[in-house]
Amino acid sequence: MQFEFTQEQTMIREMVLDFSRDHASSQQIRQAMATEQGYDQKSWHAMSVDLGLAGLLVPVEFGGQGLELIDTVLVFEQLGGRLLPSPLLETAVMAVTLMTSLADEALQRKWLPRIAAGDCAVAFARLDNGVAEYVIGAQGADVLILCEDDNNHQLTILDGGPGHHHGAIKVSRLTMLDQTRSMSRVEMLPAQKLNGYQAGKGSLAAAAANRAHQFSHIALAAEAVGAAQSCLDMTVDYVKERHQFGRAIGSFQAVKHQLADMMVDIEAARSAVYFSACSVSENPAQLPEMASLARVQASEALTHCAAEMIQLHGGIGFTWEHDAHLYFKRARSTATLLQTNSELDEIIAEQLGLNSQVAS
Amino acid sequence: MQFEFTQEQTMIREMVLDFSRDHASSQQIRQAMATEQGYDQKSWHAMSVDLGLAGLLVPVEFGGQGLELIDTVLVFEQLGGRLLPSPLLETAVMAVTLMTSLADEALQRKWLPRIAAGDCAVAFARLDNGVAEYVIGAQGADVLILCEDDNNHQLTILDGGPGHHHGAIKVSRLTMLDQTRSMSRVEMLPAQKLNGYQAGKGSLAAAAANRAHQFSHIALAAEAVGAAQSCLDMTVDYVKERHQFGRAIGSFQAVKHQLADMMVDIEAARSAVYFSACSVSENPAQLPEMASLARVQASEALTHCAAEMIQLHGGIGFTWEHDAHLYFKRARSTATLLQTNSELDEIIAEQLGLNSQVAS
Amino acid sequence: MKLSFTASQETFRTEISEWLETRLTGAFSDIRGVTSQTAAAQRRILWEQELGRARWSAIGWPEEYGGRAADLAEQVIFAEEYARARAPGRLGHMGVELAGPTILAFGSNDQKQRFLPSISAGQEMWCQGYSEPNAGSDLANVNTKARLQEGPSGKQWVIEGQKIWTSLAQFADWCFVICRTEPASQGRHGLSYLLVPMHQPGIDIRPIRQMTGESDFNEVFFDKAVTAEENIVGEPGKGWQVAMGTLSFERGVSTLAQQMHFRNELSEIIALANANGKSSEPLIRQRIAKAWRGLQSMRASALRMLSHTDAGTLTGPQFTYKIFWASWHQQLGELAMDVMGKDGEMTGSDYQLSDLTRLFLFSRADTIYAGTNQIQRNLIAERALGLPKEPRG
Amino acid sequence: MKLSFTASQETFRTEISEWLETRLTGAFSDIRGVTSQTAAAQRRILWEQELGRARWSAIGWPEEYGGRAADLAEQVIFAEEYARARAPGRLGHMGVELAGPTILAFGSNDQKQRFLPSISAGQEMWCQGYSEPNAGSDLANVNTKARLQEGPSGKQWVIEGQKIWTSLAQFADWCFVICRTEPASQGRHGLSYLLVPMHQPGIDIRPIRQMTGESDFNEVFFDKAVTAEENIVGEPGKGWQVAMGTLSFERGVSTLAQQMHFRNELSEIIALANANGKSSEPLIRQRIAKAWRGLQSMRASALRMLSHTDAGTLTGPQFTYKIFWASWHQQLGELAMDVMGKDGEMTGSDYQLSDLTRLFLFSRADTIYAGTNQIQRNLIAERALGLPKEPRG
Repeated sequence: MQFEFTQEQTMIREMVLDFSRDHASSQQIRQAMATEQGYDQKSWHAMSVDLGLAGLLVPVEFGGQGLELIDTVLVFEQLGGRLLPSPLLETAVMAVTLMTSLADEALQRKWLPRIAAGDCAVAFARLDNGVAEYVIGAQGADVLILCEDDNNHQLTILDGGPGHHHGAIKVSRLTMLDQTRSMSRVEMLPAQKLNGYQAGKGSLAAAAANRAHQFSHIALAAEAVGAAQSCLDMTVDYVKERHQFGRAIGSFQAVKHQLADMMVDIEAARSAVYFSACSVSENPAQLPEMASLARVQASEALTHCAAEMIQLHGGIGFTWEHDAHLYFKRARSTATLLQTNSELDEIIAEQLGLNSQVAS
Repeated sequence: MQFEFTQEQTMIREMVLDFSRDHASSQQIRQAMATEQGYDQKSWHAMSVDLGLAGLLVPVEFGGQGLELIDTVLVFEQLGGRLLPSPLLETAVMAVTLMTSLADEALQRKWLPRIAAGDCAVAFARLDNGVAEYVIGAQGADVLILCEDDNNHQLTILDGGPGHHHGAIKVSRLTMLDQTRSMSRVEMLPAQKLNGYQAGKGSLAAAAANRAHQFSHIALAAEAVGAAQSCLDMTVDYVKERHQFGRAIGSFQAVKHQLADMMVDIEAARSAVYFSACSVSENPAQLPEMASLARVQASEALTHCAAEMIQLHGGIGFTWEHDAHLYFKRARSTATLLQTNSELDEIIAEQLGLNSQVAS
Repeated sequence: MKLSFTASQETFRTEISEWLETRLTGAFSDIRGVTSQTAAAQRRILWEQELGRARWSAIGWPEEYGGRAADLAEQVIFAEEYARARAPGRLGHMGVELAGPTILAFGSNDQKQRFLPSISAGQEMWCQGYSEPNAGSDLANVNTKARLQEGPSGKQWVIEGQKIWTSLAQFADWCFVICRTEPASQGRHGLSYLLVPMHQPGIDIRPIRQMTGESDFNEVFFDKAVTAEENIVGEPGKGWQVAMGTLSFERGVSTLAQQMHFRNELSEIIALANANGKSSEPLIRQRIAKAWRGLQSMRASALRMLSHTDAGTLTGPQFTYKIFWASWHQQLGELAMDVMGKDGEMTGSDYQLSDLTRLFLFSRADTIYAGTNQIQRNLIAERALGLPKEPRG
Repeated sequence: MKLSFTASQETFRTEISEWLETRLTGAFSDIRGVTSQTAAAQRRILWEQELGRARWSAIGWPEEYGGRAADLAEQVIFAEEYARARAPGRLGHMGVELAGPTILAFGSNDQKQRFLPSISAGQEMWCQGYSEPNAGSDLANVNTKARLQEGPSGKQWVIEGQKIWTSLAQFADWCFVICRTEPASQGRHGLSYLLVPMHQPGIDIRPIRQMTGESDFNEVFFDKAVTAEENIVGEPGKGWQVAMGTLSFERGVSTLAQQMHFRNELSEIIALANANGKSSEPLIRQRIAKAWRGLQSMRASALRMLSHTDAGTLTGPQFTYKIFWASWHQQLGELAMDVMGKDGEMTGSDYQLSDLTRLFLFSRADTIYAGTNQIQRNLIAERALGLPKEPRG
């Protein structure tokens, strides 16, 4: 039992911190938000090719770094500190987890090396009745994975991004409150056959798809912890500088206590995220409740911290120009992404054996 | 439209305040808690006979004061400031409302003058399958009203208190966390006929019984507002006196803000209680939601204030000797009395037309 | 204590509601329900004039200034009916609710004659120049300066400085501005309350884009802006007292109009929950019930405040009302989002927000402007509960 | 980062769990699950001695003082197995967790020889003399005085004053007491850390009845109580530093034992909810899920703290853990009441409380003792976040 970071992990963390400093200024984030594909090509290249972050979870034999989820979590925590849009979550966590969960070496040999090389952004859409709402990253993806949940979880991999499949699918970019994450609606056009790689179906496919989402919840959670920490850090800096009534407002006890409560939530969430990331490697059966633990705990911390950030910044925190609203909107989108916090808590309730039948 | 107190109402309030000063010291409350019937005979006499509080809602023609619910609310608010056990709620509000809601002049002529004269304590039990759990005041009652909810709401009035009906009913005093309100279990003994006044049945009886409970919710709410105000007042006094770190602890901003939040909740609850009491007189159809409004709003305020009272008193507030725990326990019992706060909120949800069917 | 109204008051109610129904037609029919600060501004100024012609604009004012000397109950009835008819948010409210009452209370006879009729007639719009970048919660930390100088037509005040969070500045003809007129003074001393015409070269208005993507507020820069010597309310150097008088007028009947607006928002949430099935979720039901309780408590608190206006002392809700409604409204925004679900996070292609999504974002400002929650708690603790004052640095 | 244990650690786990299963039988079988401060005290002191004989009492201590020099992972395993076996709450914990480590860190060799073996053997029980009526949150405001005087067998400290909230005083043989030994001193200066025998005429113990009706705490009055000159830890006048050392030892492995206790409480709530049908209510399900998340977060935070013990610096959870668990436990008490329903408000005929009802009441103290939530927030704000210090009066 050792619950501290190794030197290697600390180095990864610092590397990502350096990246953020160069590529994730407020201005860079706002430029990336405004791009058509939803992220900035140059920073994605730096992230995926130069730093190799897309291959974190890709096994070494396929050219990846073969690391554990806990290492990935460290990367997402650091990246979460700034809200730079990128397809890293859907590519390096969601798609890679899906692919490594399938016992299909041909598939892995075909796509995992490309992902590890930083060669493609991948998105994953789970369709019901031919439609998937709120798909992360579909617009800017080079590869699109579809899981038809209502058709025995048929998995199909489409190479070449949405533009190459005009006849068979329709991808519509959605304009969302949180502009830092690109979301789309994906639709299969009626009476068209998908011309892609058939990657399995049935319970195995469903399990892999669920696992892909659950790993994503943990990465999302790490991102949220990093974002919440930024809210705290930026607010601490502000209240030390801002003077009212002849004092730094950070000297008012009520302000101090609000900041302390933010730290309490953040530390609990951070512990939960590290714990869940370690647990699922050592104890895969716990994945459903561990994914819920991390996501909800971190999402609630970010919701709290982003709201307090605005409150403690006063009027300036309410402006478009200040980044506070980006964190506030990110907090909202995190609380509902893939599943809502309530739905995730319900998974915990079931795992705890809480009987849902009304007593007679 | 006039939402301020009349001079007469202000006088009633001051009269009750005087009564509390004489009869509701901490010691007197603790003595009354320990009595077998659950209240102190002398203070009940002073309250019901000398002050005539038992007859507040009794029409003038039956010897009462013929006042409105809003006047009664003022009395309960003041009495709620101290937690003196008495059968006033069940007698002056619950029983009187039940009786005046029935179109039975014989019944009214028989009992209302006795109640108005302060001659009897009355309790009201709604039985299901022959049993009523958590009946207020049954042990010390001189008159017991039973409503058999599972027998077409058959209403029966038993004169002479539980001791006189040994063969037919069994009243067992319960020892409760909140010792300031006497609670009992009332049970009809099998195969025994109740030898009492048959006061009606059917939908009229059910409506009267519901009304009796709803009026009681509003009186309970007033009591809770008074209790919450006491929590605030006593805590304000304490934090002005108690010094730590060379300052009165009431000079710490965090403490000040906690007290401010208590006042915010109290004022909202007080407004809600006055409003609901006026509304139900002018607009009887709104009684279900108005009863819920008052009870839940006030109960939540008291729960908040009693907890903060303990917290801000520190260790001393955790002792048996200090009255803080009496308010804390009263807060708990108020939140579940007759109906829980959740059940009452559900009534509001229904009145607001919220469809409870799961959408298909 | 009585909630109901007399028969003649109910007649008054009918009169208003019929008038509103008749007039909110034609060119005015599509400004019904408009609540944003800036939308359909030109039509809403015409609507102000329509109200003014019928003496419905400032009914509590004396008749000689265009009012009806309406009593409290009538003002309550008017506010209720105005909101019930979904008549548009009042572009004239800075004049009717703030500038006008201040001039009535503290202004000279000449000022009353000059300004009040044009306010109640909807002929001149107003805005407020209080906040500054360094005078947020610390309202008295005013740096905008004014000095009396000889001008082309007599003495005039020359103003230098910056105000912020000025809503409606782009539509305003006049601004009431707190300025430091005694150079060495500090805090509440040495301030004056000036009435400044907005249409002049020395004034520059820059919209502030807020987190909704919209611009409801402005920065107003004063660069040698001028106003005539006589356009000062109260004595020079005594502007703080006048300004505080203005702030206290905010706790009036307008509260009821705001509540009717809140009620409409809650109704929209209920309708949506019934439509999308969220109404069957116990957690949502409880939160809606709680929101309704809060709304009723606010209505009751407003009635307590209004009934108490003559007493000279402050009653409980006058201390607690602001923080209650602001926090309540913020929670309503969160509830709205949870009822809308993920769809509530979608915007129009140009980031246009639905009313309920805007509520979610905009309500973050509710706990900041007009006294942050922190300032409100200080006021409650110190003024209502008598706890020791927070030391200044 | 790794959560799992090595094979040899798992062997160690088996050894403990088997030992506990064997010994918690016979006369010890009915002290399983006893967690109250005072119940079955005599048997639990014998249990302390049973632990001591097998060197399970203070496993982290050096072997020469009766420990096993167990490493961190072994301490974690022991805490887990101890709680899993529902072995009773440790009556010896004041000695094992506080007095002993303090003497180990700051005591003389003679003191170590004299006191440590009898602590680890369960032969001498300890209690803590820190709090005073006027030294609650302001721990340094100590008024209990001690002066060095000639006694019948050499110099001795003579102690006058009062301590409060002293748990286990009635079973204790010794008390570690913070006294003011420099008459004119104030605050943290001039205090000394004395070890005082409890069995002497100058000491009077009075139980404090708390809101549960039970008495877990005491007042301890010192009226010319004495202890030998050498029974001082550290230098005279430097007792504050020693006392702070003791407090920091509270953030150790015992946290894990506490968590196992919390887990048992949560399990009881879940079982009850399943039994009485409350488990089907969505609100209850969500609250139970949230409680479980909190518990897991605490476990993870404890592991972070424990893994960090050698680093010299403090890590985040060391600042935030106390307020988190205390607030969590309070909410668990409220949840327990809502799951029990009205039945949870019933007591035994002599006001005996069920475990879950006691939890509801007793957890009110969790946010008060060992640093109120207010004090914890100050510490976080000032020490972890570097915000300006709260001024003293």
